[in-house]
Amino acid sequence: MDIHEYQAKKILSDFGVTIPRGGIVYSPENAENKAREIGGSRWVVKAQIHSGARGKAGGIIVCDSPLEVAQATDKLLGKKLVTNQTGPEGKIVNRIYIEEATDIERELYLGLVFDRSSESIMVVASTEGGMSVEEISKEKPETIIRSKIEVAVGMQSFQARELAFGLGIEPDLIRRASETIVGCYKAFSELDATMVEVNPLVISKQKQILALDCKMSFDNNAMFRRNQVSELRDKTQEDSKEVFASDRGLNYVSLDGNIGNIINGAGLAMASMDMIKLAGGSPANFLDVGGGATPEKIVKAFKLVTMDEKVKVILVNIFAGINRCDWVAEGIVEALKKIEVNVPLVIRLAGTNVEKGNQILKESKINYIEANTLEDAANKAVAALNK
Amino acid sequence: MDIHEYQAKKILSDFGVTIPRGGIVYSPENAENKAREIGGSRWVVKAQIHSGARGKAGGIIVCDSPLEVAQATDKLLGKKLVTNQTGPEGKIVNRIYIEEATDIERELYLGLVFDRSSESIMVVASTEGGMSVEEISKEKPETIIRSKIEVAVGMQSFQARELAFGLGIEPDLIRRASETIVGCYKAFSELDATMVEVNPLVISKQKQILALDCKMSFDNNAMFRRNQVSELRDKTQEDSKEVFASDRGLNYVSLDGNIGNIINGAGLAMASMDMIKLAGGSPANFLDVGGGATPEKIVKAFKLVTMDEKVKVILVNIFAGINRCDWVAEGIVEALKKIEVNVPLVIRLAGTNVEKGNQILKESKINYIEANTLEDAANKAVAALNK
Amino acid sequence: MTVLIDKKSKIIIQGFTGKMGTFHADEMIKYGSNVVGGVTPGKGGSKHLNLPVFNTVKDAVSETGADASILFVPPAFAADSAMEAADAGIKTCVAIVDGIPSHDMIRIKRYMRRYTKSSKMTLVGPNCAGIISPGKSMLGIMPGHIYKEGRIGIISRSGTLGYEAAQQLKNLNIGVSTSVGIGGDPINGSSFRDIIEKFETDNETDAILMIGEIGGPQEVAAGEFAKENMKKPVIAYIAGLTAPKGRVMGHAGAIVSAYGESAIEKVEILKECGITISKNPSVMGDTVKAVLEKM
Amino acid sequence: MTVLIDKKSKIIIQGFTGKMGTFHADEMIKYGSNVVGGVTPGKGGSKHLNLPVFNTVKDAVSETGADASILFVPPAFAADSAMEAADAGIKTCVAIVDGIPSHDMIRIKRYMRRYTKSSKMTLVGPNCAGIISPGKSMLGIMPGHIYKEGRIGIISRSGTLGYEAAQQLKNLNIGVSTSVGIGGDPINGSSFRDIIEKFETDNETDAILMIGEIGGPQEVAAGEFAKENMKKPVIAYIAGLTAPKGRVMGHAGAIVSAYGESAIEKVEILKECGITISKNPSVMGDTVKAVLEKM
Repeated sequence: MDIHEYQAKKILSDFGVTIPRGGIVYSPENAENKAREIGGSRWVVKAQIHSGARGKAGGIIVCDSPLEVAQATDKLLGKKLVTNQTGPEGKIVNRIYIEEATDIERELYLGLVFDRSSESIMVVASTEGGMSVEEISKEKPETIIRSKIEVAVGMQSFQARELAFGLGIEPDLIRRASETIVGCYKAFSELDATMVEVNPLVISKQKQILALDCKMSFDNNAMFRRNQVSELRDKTQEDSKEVFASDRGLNYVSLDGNIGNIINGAGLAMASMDMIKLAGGSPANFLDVGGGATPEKIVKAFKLVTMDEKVKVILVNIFAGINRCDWVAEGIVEALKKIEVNVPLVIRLAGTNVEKGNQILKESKINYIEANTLEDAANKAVAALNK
Repeated sequence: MDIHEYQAKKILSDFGVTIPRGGIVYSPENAENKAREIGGSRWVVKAQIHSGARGKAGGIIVCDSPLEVAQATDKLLGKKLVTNQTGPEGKIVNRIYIEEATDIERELYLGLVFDRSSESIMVVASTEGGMSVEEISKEKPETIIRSKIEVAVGMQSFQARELAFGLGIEPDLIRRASETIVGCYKAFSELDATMVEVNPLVISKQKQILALDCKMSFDNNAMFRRNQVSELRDKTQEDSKEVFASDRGLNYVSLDGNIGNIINGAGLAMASMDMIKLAGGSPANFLDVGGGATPEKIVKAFKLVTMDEKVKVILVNIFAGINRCDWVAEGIVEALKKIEVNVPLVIRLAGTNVEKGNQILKESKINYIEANTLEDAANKAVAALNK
Repeated sequence: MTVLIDKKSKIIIQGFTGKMGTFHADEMIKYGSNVVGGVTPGKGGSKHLNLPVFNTVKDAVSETGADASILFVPPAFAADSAMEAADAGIKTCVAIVDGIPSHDMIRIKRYMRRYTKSSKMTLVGPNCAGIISPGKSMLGIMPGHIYKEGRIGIISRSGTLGYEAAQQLKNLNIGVSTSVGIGGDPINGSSFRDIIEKFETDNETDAILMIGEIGGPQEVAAGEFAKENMKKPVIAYIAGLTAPKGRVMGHAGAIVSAYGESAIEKVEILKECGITISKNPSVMGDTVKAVLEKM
Repeated sequence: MTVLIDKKSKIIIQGFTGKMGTFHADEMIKYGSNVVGGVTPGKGGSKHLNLPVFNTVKDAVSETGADASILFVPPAFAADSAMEAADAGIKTCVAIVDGIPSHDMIRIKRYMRRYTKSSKMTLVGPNCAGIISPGKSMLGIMPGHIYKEGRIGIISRSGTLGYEAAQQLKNLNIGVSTSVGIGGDPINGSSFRDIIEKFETDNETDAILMIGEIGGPQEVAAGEFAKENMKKPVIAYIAGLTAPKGRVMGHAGAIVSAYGESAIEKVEILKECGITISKNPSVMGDTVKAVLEKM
């Protein structure tokens, strides 16, 4: 789960990280007042969307008066911003963050992620703040320094100090920099985060160490114990079909193709998509209805896939285990009574009671194409598309 | 550092442990009001001193009316209570805790300490609450169950559950009992405690799990980061000479004998006391002035030892290392100018520049007996005593 | 594979009396697994499916001699249950449960560092189908009948894709020694490398089919291990050729976030490690067969 | 003892530019220890006592090849400094500092479990006098001149009582191979058992004098280890015959809280382990001499 910049800033500031003064607004009128409240003579108006690279997309505007702040807010609110991370459909701006402008002396990069190899938490820092970590890795890999954290005892001051010295921070600011890094680590580990990124972390001309932009992501699996974090979820920033799916216990990812998939198991789903590709087609979605593939899930899955106007063929591929193909077939027949499917439908059943399942499908009045193997299913789906 | 029962209860209740309703009072008038405020029809008036076994010493009185509560408070306030843990001089009662009486169904024992062998935290529990852990170990060792905690990940619910089931707690109360045990663990580990003891931990007739009496001790070395805990220190409960010493960076323990000791290093101090005992004497104190034995510390040490009226002979034993015997000797001479010593004084110097040191002592006008070895020093001290 | 489970393995069910625990315990018993009881705190002393219920895993182990367990507890309690199993001396523990927080998985693995290698529990999962040694024992939730007895070891992140492989093998009359579902989470109890190492020493296994996915360093680590240390042939399929970068494909762990984590890159690296690649998921069985014929 | 320090050991001072660090660095250099620099965060790049100052231990190790360090930092920062040393690859680290919280010591030891036995740093102390190998190197704060070169190993919880022993030996013309002060805290970096094991394998040591105290299980653990594993004779003195139960005698760790922790009980148990007991602290030297004469 992602959250907005201003939410991440609030969290980090609770963990002792300094952030520029700022406030959230939902209207231009408020924006003007908020700018006056914040004080100073320059402000940054920042569109709050779940994406980086907002600056290039016009989502960040520097202003010299409260009036300009109001105008910039007016301009951004309700707009769809398209960045290199949002996809072509972009993300809608519903919240604006107004912040005092910072006199930047240096821009640094600080990120925390899980390191799956060592099964620990990895802190990554670089002197090249402002660039994405992928860009830094490609263009300035020598500037990257890393520190692996022993979660049994947590991050130690010396590790933060090593990073701070490694970034060439001047002696007087080492302590504050270390506290900032440790604060980010604590936020990561105490709130079940999966990612904390402060980019840029800046040293201001006034010698403050400030988180100028930041991002946090959280482990969905841990949200049951993080009520305060899960309340920060902003569904307007997520794909509506994916929200529909996740609210119903389905794993769904929107893709660009036109063959809709309904599959049980994430691995089998990926494998089926691979087969579609090899057969010359292109999947419209990834959809895992869960290992069990209960009739209720199948109904919901049909509802979801038929919502997508790109879909020209639907491929159902269910490997029944403890659930049985006859049950699954009954579920499909039931689903098709409730949901109208106007595109060709290819169904491949496998596993327990496969004959019985195919029998039920055949005897029902549903209009479908039977397939037997993974390959057969993919070929038939692509063929149906080209008809 | 020890704290009072009511303070420990407040801390544990902040960690989710249930305690009976109660309040602290400093006067009989307040006691009556406090009893009414607490409500109910029976109260327990508990003298707050740093000692267990208060009940047998008359420090705990059960009352049936607010008037009785006031009378009991009046009786206890200002009294010296002598328990088997206070020594013959007892401890003064300055604070009274008034608590609602609990209908006890079962009394259990729960304790947390460091386990020095495994360098981890050990939880000890027994069905024989109300007895001291030493008594339980002797008389009912089979009732003791232990759980070692992996501090890297902290106490796990299953460990608390194992203890709770091990204590024969009924299924409906297991969850609450586990939370209580985990709460005590968290208090121990998050506050730098060295001991948490809930004795008895009771199950009331109303099926509540309550900490009826509890004790906590803390690591003096960690008090620099535990301001809220160190504010709970009650110096009226400590030996005045030991308070004097610890406030001045000296390690001092009052003992029953009559040979006062001024020694550098805890091990050497214990060894010197052993030699006194072997020579037929008895030490009045343990006193370690620190490895360095600076002149300032020596002055303070003489002040402390001469405060003790039991002292009939003073033995100074300094092994000078980086500090040198000549400096130490000058310190002693200086100290004796400031502090009047009216008992025989035996001085043994050893280590760096010992000849020079002895020279200085000899040439000063101080009245002392020179000793050369540990044995010599002890023998001469005992001999001086018997003169 | 006797290193993990065999006919004699004494199995307990953690979360025995719940709906899932009851259903799958029954399935395992029907398959022939030696289920000796289960644990549900607070129900100790009662009977369930004619087997004893215990309050703690320790009690279950001391009363039944259990050495294997399978967890059917909600994600919030899974870390605690896994550590309880490890502490009670269970040797093989399968966590079926999907949705354990990653921070909890790190905590479990850290906790288990207290044990020496020989006394350390093998944790398989979470978010997996479990372990089956066809004809011997099942410590999982798979449909037992699709597995033919034989000498191929299967390791898979995905449950249903593992079934698909077993079915393809069965259709070719090839059997399975043991199939291990290691699960789809980013951090799991046993990695490909951990299990592949066990198969190498398993004298009931001739060759290993490894079914990987995009995301994470595990397949590559296993490939490098195989290159250095293994004599038995390894066949691999990596799912997710069409998966876009930066998206989680159903499995929490199936996300490409670094070089070497896409399907194409993994395939390239595995090839360099001398591993035979199944070009697509419908020829996993055929690829294994071809390798066996060359042996 | 080359296992801990020798003439070639490259020593850095953590907390180099402070008062204590400066004073003792100077003393060590005068004794002949190979001090190669020190660490004071923020003063990296400068010189102190004509030696380079570094910001981090890692920098110091990579620039000087240091393999030993000694901590002169306040108690609140000691845990961090010890872990920094371990992480930077220091092999022997002495923590002189008195007053480290026990919870911090547990944390340090837990942290060090990440290392394998061969790459694990030996932490000596806290609250100790350090290590001296007479004539070779001193990584501590003891008065070097009271130690005669020779073949007796000394291990002591107390600093000054260790000096007393060295002096008694010197008066009898007996020398010391290495003297290790393990410190008086309840939980310390190296126990009697840890060091006694090193002495057993040290070919510069013929016999070991162990100077213990009341409180804790360490002396007994060392005794049991010696009984099972040692060929070299061990002589022991336990201070605190007259210490009352339940009181801390100066050293945080010197408190009798269980059976086997009083001086009398420790002496009894050590005797049963075949260890020669020095009856009182003024005959430690004589007792060693008597044992040597019987060898």
